[in-house]
Amino acid sequence: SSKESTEKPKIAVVISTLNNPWFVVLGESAVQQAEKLGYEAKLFDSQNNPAVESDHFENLISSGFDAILFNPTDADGSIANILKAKEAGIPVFCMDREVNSNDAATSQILSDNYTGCVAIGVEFVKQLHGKGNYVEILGLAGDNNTYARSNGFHTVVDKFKGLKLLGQQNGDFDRNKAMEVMESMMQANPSIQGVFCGNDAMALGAFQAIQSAGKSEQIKVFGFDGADEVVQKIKEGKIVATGMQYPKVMAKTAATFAVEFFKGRKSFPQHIPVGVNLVNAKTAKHF
Amino acid sequence: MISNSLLKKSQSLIALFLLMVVLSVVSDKFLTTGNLWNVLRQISVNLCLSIGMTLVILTAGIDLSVGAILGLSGAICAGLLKFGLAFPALDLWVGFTVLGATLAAILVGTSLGFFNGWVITRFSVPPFVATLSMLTIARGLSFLYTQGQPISDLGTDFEQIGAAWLLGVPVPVWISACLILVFVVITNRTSLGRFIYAIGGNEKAALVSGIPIKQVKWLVYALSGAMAAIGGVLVTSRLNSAQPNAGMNYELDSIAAIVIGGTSLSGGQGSIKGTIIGAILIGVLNNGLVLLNVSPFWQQVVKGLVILLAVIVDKMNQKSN
Amino acid sequence: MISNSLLKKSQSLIALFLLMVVLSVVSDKFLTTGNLWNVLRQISVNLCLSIGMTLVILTAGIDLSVGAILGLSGAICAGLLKFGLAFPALDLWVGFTVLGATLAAILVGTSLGFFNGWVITRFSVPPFVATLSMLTIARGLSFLYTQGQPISDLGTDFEQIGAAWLLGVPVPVWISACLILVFVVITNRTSLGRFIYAIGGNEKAALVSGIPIKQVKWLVYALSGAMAAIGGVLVTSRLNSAQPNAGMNYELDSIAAIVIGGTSLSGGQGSIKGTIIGAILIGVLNNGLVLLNVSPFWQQVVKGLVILLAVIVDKMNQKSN
Amino acid sequence: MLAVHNLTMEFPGVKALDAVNLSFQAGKVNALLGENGAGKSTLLKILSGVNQGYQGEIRLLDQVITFADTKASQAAGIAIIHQELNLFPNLSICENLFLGKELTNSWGLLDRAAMDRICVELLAEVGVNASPATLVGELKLSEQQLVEIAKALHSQASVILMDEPTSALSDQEIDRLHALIRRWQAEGKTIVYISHKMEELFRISEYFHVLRDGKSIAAGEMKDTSEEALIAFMVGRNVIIEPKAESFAREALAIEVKALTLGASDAKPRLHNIQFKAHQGEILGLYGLMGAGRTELLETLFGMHASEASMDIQIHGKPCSIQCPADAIGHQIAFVTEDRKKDGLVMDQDLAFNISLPSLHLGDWLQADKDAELAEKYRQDLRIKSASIEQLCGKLSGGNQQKVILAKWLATKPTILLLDEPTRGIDIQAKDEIYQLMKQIAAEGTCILFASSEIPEIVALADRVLVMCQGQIQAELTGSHLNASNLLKEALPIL
Ligand SMILES: Nc1ncnc2c1ncn2[C@@H]1O[C@H](COP(=O)(O)OP(=O)(O)OP(=O)(O)O)[C@@H](O)[C@H]1O
Ligand SMILES: Nc1ncnc2c1ncn2[C@@H]1O[C@H](COP(=O)(O)OP(=O)(O)OP(=O)(O)O)[C@@H](O)[C@H]1O
Ligand SMILES: [Mg+2]
Ligand SMILES: [Mg+2]
Repeated sequence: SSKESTEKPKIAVVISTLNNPWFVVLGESAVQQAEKLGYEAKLFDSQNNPAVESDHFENLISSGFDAILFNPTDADGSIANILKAKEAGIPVFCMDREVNSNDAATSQILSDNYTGCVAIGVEFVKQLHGKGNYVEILGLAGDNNTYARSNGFHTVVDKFKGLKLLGQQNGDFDRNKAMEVMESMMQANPSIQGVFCGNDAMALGAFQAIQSAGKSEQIKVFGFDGADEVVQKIKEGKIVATGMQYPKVMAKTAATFAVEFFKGRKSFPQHIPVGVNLVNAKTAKHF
Repeated sequence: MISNSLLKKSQSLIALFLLMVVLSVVSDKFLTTGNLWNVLRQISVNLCLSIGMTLVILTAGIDLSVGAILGLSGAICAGLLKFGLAFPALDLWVGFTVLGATLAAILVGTSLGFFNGWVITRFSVPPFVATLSMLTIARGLSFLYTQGQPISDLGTDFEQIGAAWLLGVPVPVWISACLILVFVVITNRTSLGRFIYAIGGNEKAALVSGIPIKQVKWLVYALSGAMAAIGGVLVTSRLNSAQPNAGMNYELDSIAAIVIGGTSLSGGQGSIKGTIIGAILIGVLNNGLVLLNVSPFWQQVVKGLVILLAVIVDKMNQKSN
Repeated sequence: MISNSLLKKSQSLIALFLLMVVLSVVSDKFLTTGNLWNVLRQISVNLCLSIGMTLVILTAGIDLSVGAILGLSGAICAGLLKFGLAFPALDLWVGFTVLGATLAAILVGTSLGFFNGWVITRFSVPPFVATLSMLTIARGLSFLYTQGQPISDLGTDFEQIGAAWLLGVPVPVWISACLILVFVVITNRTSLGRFIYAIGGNEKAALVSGIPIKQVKWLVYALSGAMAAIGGVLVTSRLNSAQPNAGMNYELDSIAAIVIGGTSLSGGQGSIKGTIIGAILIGVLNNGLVLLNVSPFWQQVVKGLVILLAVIVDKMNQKSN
Repeated sequence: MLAVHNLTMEFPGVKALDAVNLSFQAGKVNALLGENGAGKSTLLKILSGVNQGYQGEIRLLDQVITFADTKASQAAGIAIIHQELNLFPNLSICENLFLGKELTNSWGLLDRAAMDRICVELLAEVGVNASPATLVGELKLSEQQLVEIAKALHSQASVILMDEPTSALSDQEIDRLHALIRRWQAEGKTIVYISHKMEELFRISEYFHVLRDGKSIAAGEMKDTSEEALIAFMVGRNVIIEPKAESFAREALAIEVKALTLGASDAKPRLHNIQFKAHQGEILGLYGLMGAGRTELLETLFGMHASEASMDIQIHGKPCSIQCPADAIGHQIAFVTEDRKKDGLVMDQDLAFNISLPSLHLGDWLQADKDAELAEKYRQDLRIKSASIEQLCGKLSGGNQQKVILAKWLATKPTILLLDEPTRGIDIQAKDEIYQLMKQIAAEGTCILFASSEIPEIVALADRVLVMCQGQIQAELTGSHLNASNLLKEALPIL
């Protein structure tokens, strides 16, 4: 980039929220990868708020960062921020979450939430044999991953008329909230056979509620993310399935791209999909 | 004061009662024992925070740090239980039992609360600022301590605190009931209670009357911190996992419970009983909205309206008396 | 009163000044014009909310709904701009210009604020409860209006509000500067301002002095709502996108700015100038922590400590005067 | 017994006490006299440990002592009744009485029954007819004052400092208090007694000490002195209250009220079927015993009870409707309220701010110069003792606060002025000034409704007196019928 060569380039890692362990892993791995490659890197927390993200971009542009490994808060709201960086000649590499623009970011390394949840949907139908009552615990209102995951799941599940959605509530990606919502939903619907949760923290919360209610035989829990705890629980047969995302892979790819950019590489593929793998009792031992 | 608070209590009760009647009409699941235990267990954490903070608010203070203290002490409890405490320099490692870890967490909460009280009295910093600073500090510390990752699998013994039943009643409900009793006694039956009301009612007169204002404030903030820590242990045990962000925004819920219960934010007016009713009202409302499977977007609108209505009903009633 | 507020102002200034000296010593980036404009642009939204709410707090009230009103009016502004207003029954569709949509958003904010004021005066509901209800209601409505999805691509004209520069100064800074001027004039030069201080200082005496308390309260809450709406338009324009959850928790930030600026939550004491200094202090702090490469978890700890220190410095100074 | 030597106390801009030397006589009632702002309250606050930072020394039983706080002074056996009451409106009478001295049972918990029992006795002794559980905030000022006295009664102190204990009391209550004081004296207690009511001082006290501008001016035995001499010590010259010689009442009616009822829906309305007329330039007195309803009548006229009251009112011959104080002010009515702390002033603001308040309308621009000019004018005209017009009202002495309230209402140029106990807590000189002022504005044609519990002033000033009892006007006295014994007679309820 335009930076004089005396100073080593600095890399900024801007993460949508550090309030969620999964994103902490994503952010910290990105920092580690960048440092491993010999660069100074710094982590920013956007607190799920595009306006805060926008502040970060302004600050880090004026304090002379040279590349941004970016986990956007919003597919549309973050575009203006990326463009600001682009104007200042700073490349932006999106991780995990997509922005709805094909020429703003230098490259987007994406976890395919939608397709991943389609796979969960398929597994869900299989496990419930295409019929039964279920509930869904969504993530955070206004969060685009929440809808991507839910939509992926429902494209499959809604085709089966035997599967009845009895309740759909927000768990805010929070373990405790998910547990409380699950407790109440079990009261309202004693005959639930399955629950799909928008991430693994909520799956663990829901499982906790189900276990306390003594219904772990009756209700099958599905999550998404691939948290270690959930993989463990899948091995123990307590949780049925989750979608394994690869935050470390995404972080590493993005960091490598940034370094290649410093070294003069100009063209990057706009989209690099990083697959989501289904983890269930059969495949758990591989993770 | 006594007759008055009784009156106030019965007024908040009217709104709660109305809400419960409506819910039991529209949902046949609401009035089942299973569900009612559920509600009580769910509000037990908010109750801990709220009754602790009620004392603070009665002195015309506020404690915004309860949620963050809950998070930090929950994390410390889980951390000690799972990893113990290592002193690499001394080549020493100390393990913790469930009781030990719980007490350590309560100690942490109490100290942070005491620190709030000390800052407030020593430098006459407004309680809002002092506890807001504590909020961000404690939250930062709990992220630092946990590295942003949950601490899970804390053993079945510990899990029992949140999950077990005793004489047909869930343990968290027992815990909150006992704490309620303690706090009702404090407010109604001890001079400390009187001092708290006096400071909130007229701090200048309290000073002139020779009330040990500083010490009382240290105590109430320390108690509020201790209650937050107990809440932290409860949350951690129920999940069998400590979340670094546990308790986020809980301060608002608990202030809401207190204010709905008729306690005045300008101090000196209110009661633990009112707070309990406020907390139950919020708990029942949250539960009812899920039972009725109201869409999450509408839930917020309905929740706001019901809280507003509940308080208006109270106020109207108060006037007509 | 005037000499007094001047005194207070200069005290808060000391803490701010110290902070800025420290930052310019440890980071050579801090005192660059680019960075200072950044800081000013970033605080412009918080400033709008804070100066609006300062009036409310001066009357001994509080407005927790500013963040939610910001979100809702931002969403409505974006929605009207992008989709206009359709009346299917009348087979009518009304399009909106940038100005029209902005005014409509401000109208929405003002009405919601006015509704707060009306509920508070009509039913003597505590401001905390009334505006807390409004918080959840407005937040719910903005989710309902947007269906939880952002509304984006609002055109370059609209984007200019947040992005353009005028005479070398960013437009949001112009906007907040003008609003500050208006509010300083209101508090210092109009009878409305004096009434606000009187109501906060002694509501009964204000009543006896013939001050139209109700009308003043309607006005201050409506103004606070209007300022939140302006903040909403600014945020939306800066992002060129309306987020349904925009403004979440902003109420805390703005109360913090007000209280750090020396305004008392019990009303009657404080000034717009203090609030501005409080908001700048928070903005500089946020900016400084980023410039200094403090890790996000440590940032929270440091932020809490600096705010606490700033207020303690002020208090010490106040005493020695 | 209790003495101070070279006691000096400075506040920013004011020397409240200036090398004061005083020695209170043991076992006697010591009157402490002085104008408003002379430093009486400050002296008592130092003796009770409220104010610190003085120079000089305090001696108790010939021992030099210092009080770090109020507890220390209480421990030394000193009890104080403050001028501005130090009660907790949100607590009950019993809770107030025992605050900090709660009785506990063997469990360490409060023994509420025992406290209630003692409380009932104490209340009976001071003559408050209320249950121990009544909130103090629901009591009237006079009853609150009596609760403060009960507190001192309960304290078992050997020195009792009383800062204007009678300013809110009726004559019967004063008699009862004096009986209590005699009893204390018989028990060997030393009493320091501040009051602006001369005749009362001569009745109760043996010794006097006069402060003027923070200096001790004179002391001696009460029986060797006279009212004139004391006043001369206090103000440096003679002040004589002259009865109003002429009536300024004009032909034209200022206010006519018919069928005024308050609390109409209640079984026993608080005001019942009140009707009266008052002329321009007339001073119409309102007399009654405590709780007769004078305050409520004035409040109702001023639109403060619009939702519960009904009345037909004509102002200057025109029927009008008064729904709120702003309406009343619009009709050029002004109201100097009884309780200056609660509804008189915004204590955290300065003189100029407070004086301007009732004259402002929503939408006006402030005119800082004019406000300052006006405030300065009244500060001088009413001789308000303050550092400047920028002094906060909370920092003024009680009497000067009262003058600020008067000033803020006079600034509205009222044609009808409602005065509720306007001379409560005001020194003799200031009283005289207020009387002169009343005469002056009456002469200009203002109609004054003047509620007072002090018979001498009402007799001296009023052209006509309405005597109230139990929410009704029981009698109207004029001319030769207007004298002390008739007033007292008519004020009693007819059995
Ligand atoms: N806290 C304070 N700060 C500044 N000045 C004060 C303060 N307290 C009292 N003063 C000033 O000290 C002087 C003496 O006041 P003090 O209250 O002792 O008068 P007083 O003799 O009791 O008068 P009054 O008869 O009106 O009650 C007054 O000029 C008053 O303004
Ligand atoms: N706040 C109150 N709540 C209930 N009753 C009240 C209140 N204030 C006054 N009253 C009642 O109204 C009646 C008239 O009281 P008011 O204060 O008008 O009497 P007053 O003649 O002015 O006596 P005072 O000399 O004490 O001022 C009394 O019976 C009193 O008990
Ligand atoms: Mg005095
Ligand atoms: Mg009266």
